Amino acid sequence: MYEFIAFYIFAISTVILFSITVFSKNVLYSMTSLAAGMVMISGFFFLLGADFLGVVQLIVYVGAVMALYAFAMMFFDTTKDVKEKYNSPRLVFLLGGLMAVVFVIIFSAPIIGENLQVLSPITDGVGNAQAVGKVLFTKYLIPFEVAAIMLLVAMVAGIILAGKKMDKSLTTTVLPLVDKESEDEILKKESR
Amino acid sequence: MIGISHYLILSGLLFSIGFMGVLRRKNLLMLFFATEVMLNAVNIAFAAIGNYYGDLSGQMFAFFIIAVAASEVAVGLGLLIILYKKYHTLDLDVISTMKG
Amino acid sequence: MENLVYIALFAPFVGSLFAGLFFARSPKNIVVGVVNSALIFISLLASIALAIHVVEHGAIHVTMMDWITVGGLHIPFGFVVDEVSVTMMVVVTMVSTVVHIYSNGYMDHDKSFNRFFSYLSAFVFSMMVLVMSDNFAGLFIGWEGVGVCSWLLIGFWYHKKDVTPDINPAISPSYAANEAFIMNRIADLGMLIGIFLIYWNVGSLQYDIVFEKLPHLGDGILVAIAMALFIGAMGKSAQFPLHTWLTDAMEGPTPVSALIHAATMVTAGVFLVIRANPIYSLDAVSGVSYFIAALGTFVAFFAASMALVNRDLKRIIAYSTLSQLGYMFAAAGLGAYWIALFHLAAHAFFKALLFLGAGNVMHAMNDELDIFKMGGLKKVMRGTYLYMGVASLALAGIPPLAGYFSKDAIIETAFNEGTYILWFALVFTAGLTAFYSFRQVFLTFEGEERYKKFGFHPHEMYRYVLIAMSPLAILAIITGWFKGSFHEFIIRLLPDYEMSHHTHHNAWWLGLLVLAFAVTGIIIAYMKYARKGDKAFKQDKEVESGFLYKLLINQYYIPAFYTEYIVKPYSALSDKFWSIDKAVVDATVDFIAKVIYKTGDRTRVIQNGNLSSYLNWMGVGAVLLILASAVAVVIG
Amino acid sequence: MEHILTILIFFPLLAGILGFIVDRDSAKAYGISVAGIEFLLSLWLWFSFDMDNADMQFTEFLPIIKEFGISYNVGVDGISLFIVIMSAMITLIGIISLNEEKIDNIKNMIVSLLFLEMTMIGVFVALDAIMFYIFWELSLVPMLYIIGAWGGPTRVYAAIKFFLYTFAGSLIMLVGLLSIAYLYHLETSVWTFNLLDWYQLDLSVNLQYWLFLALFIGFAFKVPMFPFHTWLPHAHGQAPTIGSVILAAVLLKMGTYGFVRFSLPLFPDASVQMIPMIVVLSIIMIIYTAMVAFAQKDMKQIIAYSSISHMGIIMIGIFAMNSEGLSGAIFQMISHGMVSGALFLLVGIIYERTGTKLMSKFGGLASIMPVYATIFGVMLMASVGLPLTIGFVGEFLVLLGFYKISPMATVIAGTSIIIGAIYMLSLFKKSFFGEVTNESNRGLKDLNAREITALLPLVAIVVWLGIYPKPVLKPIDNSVQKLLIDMKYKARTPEAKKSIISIQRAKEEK
Repeated sequence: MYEFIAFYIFAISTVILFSITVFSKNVLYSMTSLAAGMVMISGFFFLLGADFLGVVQLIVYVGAVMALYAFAMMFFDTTKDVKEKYNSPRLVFLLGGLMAVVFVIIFSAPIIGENLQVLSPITDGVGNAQAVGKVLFTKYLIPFEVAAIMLLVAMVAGIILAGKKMDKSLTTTVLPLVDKESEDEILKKESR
Repeated sequence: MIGISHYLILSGLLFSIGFMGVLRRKNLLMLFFATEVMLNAVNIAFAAIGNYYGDLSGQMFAFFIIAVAASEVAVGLGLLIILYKKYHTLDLDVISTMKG
Repeated sequence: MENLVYIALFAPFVGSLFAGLFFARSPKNIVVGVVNSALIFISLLASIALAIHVVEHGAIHVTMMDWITVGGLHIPFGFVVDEVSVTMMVVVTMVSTVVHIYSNGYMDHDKSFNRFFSYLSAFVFSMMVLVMSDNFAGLFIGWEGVGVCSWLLIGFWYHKKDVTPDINPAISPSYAANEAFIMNRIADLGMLIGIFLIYWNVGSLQYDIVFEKLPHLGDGILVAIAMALFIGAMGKSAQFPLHTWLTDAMEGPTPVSALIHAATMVTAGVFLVIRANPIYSLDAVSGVSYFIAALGTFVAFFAASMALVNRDLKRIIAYSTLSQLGYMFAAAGLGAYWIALFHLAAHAFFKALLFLGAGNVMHAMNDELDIFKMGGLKKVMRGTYLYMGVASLALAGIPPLAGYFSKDAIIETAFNEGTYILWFALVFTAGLTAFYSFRQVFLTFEGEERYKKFGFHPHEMYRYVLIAMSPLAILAIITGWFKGSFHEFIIRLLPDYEMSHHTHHNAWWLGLLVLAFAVTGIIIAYMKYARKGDKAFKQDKEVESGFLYKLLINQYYIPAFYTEYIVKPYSALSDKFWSIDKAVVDATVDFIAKVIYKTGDRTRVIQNGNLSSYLNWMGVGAVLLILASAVAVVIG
Repeated sequence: MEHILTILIFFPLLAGILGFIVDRDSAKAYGISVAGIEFLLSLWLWFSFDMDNADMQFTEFLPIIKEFGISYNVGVDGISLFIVIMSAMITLIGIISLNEEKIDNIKNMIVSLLFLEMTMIGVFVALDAIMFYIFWELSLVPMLYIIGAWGGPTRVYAAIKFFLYTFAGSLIMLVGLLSIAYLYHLETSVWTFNLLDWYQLDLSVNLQYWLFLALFIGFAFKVPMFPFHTWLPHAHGQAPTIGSVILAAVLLKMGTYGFVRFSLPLFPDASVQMIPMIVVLSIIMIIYTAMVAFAQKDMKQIIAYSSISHMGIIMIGIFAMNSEGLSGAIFQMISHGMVSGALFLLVGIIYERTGTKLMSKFGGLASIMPVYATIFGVMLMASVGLPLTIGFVGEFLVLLGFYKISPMATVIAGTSIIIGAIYMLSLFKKSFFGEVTNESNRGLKDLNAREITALLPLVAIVVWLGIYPKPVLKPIDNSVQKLLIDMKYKARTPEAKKSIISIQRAKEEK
């Protein structure tokens, strides 16, 4: 029962928060709601018994990533509302809505519903930090190391990009190779 | 009783919200936010399915996704800063040098 | 003996190379003329030696080397010297020798003297290949070889420009040359088809094998072979409807007309029919043979009629050649192959003589050809008059000259075969022949001296040239006397043709009838054209505006018909095809390319450089994919 | 010299790469010496070739991707031997004929020609389908460059048309080749692209039919058969002289060679079944393009269209299904290579002097340039198929052989000897005969030493092979008869067995 209530609370709040993130005109609002939404997400992880993942979510996302956004925000002018031109809002809602509907239909379809009967109850959690650690350092050791290197590279790249002056374009001037129009003219003359 | 379908539907809905954001927004920063939303939506699905099969791989996947997202943010924000320096805006309608 | 065969064959070739390779770019060199004439003379001597050998020991057969060997096809360069080919060889080299020597004088002032001899010798070589070859492919080599040499020689004065047909019906030498070559090519296709037919039905192209196996073939195939080969012969021998090139070929230098377009090349068609007599004598192809005879008779009359009114010295002789070729085909078609061959030889001598005489006149008259502008030339050109007179008498069939014996025999044959219509046409044509040849002679040499009005100063040809012509004159007179021995000699190879008892019985009045026609022709010509003073010849405007005259002078409008209904539509169709090629075939391809290009151009807006719209498109794609997967789930 | 074929293929490639470092002034000399060595090597190939052996010789086999049976596999037989020699020779003559003063960037030209030579020889000696395909496609690249870089005013259009057209065709061919390999795999569960193995493959008539069509498209675009021929006049019109020479002399032969090497032995039944279609297309090609040639005003276009017409003759020869026709067709490939190559060279010479190819600008050239006119005349006569020139042997044999298939079609195709004469003679008349119409032409110089050096060997070959074609015809005939015996043996339908005539060898063996 608690699970039921918790799920719905989390679900409703994430949907609302993320909607604010996506639709708000103010960057600060979006960011704040995003951070809040992330916290709510971690709640799902706890519900699903993935405690470690939940903690990581809190630390990495809500902590590090959001801090990064916050710092980056200082470079931009965030006090003003974001002005955007929406070319085809109908299309956006149509596509987004369509996708949502399709997902809902797929996941709630009786065929899938029947196939996806829960084999083991969610409360029989396998996830605890110890188990995760074991798997991470045995089966997923190499991906883990690769992820570490990737993070390192990303860090270096982030520092370099933010620091280096890259105001000059890399593309060179394009040489006009063939004058296609004059060629067409000659062909037209010939065919006459 | 909350089953896997609930989680998946929720994940789908959140993904759709993020997706809508990706489609709608023109501001690069907002696009980043929208992608974060989508990533998180997927994370929920992974965690739920991992839980459903009683396998930790789902969580591992989500875990790596978080790592990737972190790197993406690091590099992406760096690029955003450069772009902002150059164009003084983050609006995609303005930054369209690849016009063919 | 083999060496003699090769000497006879290759001496002209050596001459051609000698002139062509060493003197092509040097100015006129008399050495070329002398050497080439000597080489042809050597060839003549070799031919005569071979003839004696053949008389005494029979045919010689040599194989030089393989030419084409593929699959079941085996074609060697083989040469056979038998009764027929040796006769042709002697005739060809005889006339060639005279023409070569004559050309030394005639082409005296031409800057392309060396080139001329190179071509002329090459022609003799090709002609020798044609007559000596022992298979149809070899014959075809010579056949095409003489065609090319004829093309080169007709177009010898290639630098003359095109004029309209009313000034010169042949337009220009180069035009006439192309016309001759292309018309011959049409016939050559027929000949090729004949060769293919023979090959696939017999398996060989050697004369002896082919003729041996022929009787075992089906009738239809035999008729097809006979027809196809005769089409080939029609082109070379300028039979109707492929005859127009021959008169236009008179654009070439006169020695060329004498050698190629009177004595040798044009008789190649007759030679082919004689050579292939085992085919044409078969019962199965009697229809074709009769057709040959009928066509020959028709052409004899048809050409003679056009000669009646023509004013061009050389064209008249060309028509008479055409007419005489008709006689030969008539004889060959009726089965009298040896008579055809005999007339061929006799005709070669007197017709070459006639042409060379015409050449003398042209030389004297600064290349003027209109006989209405001549007349009374006998005073200054006694020798030429004599030669042309003799040749014309021979042509008209006056005894005891060559033409009498050979032509009379042909007419007799027609009577003997019971084909009285052909017979009468031939008799009548004999009268016409006598008339037009003497009309020409009298207009040129007798009557008023009209040339003075036009300011010509005629002079006689060099003496050595006249002497060189004498062998032809002698032969034109005496050839007929050897009819009996020739008959004996030639029937060793060719089927004999004897007149029936009935014909024999009537021979005397038949001969007299022909003679009467001929003499009448000559007398009319004399009355009309040879007199002086009051009765001198005047152009009769009334006749010239008549329908018949117009018809004849315009060659029955056949050249005009060809121009209007073949040449022009062909050009128009070619142009049409070209525009189709551009507007339909190529345009279709370009259209496909354009569709692709335009599609790209239209969809290029997707790539507008705006990341946001890329994202939108990506979104569309993603939704489509998800939809597709959903549908797949539902279906699957 | 076991690896003579490998050397033949890769020597020009290596020399071409080295060519980049050669000095500009000595580039032509370098090109001549490389092409000369290559030509000598190809002659050596001929002399050490066993004339009585109809099978593949000088074979080399080196697996590259074993899993899929792709290998480096080369060899020559009588069919390909002379085309290889011809390729080497035409390249050499082409390089000799280059005018250093008129062509800028001659170094690049030489290098492209050497690359082109590699690909041409590669195509003709490849016995592995993948290798064949790779060389086939590679040959487009240097040619594209030659047309695109040194061509006339609309060169880019022409070059792209040439490239895309033939490329599109060969992609379909590739699909065909891959499906043959797949079918072979299905039957024997072995992957192989070895052509000689493929020859053993026995396909159902229906499959043969479709595969034949797939390959047909690739080859027909290259030949080029009607109605896929329109890239050729554009390419010839715009290509520089040397490009036209090689295009006409060698590249077109790839298509017809493909028919002989692939279509006939792999799909005997389909080939026999398709004869009517091929014949109709070829006859249209022969007559229609010959008439279009007559309508042209540009000398080069006439020769370009006449090339198409002659390729039509080769096509019907290939589908004559007997030794006479097929050998004739292969001989005609060589003959057409020599003759059209020479004609393009000749037109190039006059174009270089006057800057125009329009016949209306000429007239009376025979008086001004007698040597030029003579050589042109010889080539013209060879082109119209005069006996004792190279052109006659091939044309005669093709028509002779094809007569067995269809007398009527032979008569129609035979009109090519008439209409061929019509357009060629009218070309000759318009440009060489008559008065000198254009006064500025009076100062034209006759051929110089360089041009004569390039042309005389061609004249010599045209005459020599016309009089004595045996050294070339015999090996061709041997291999052709073997091919026909194999085809007859392989053929499934009785009609195919009846149509394919392989007399000679079979008799001898008994």
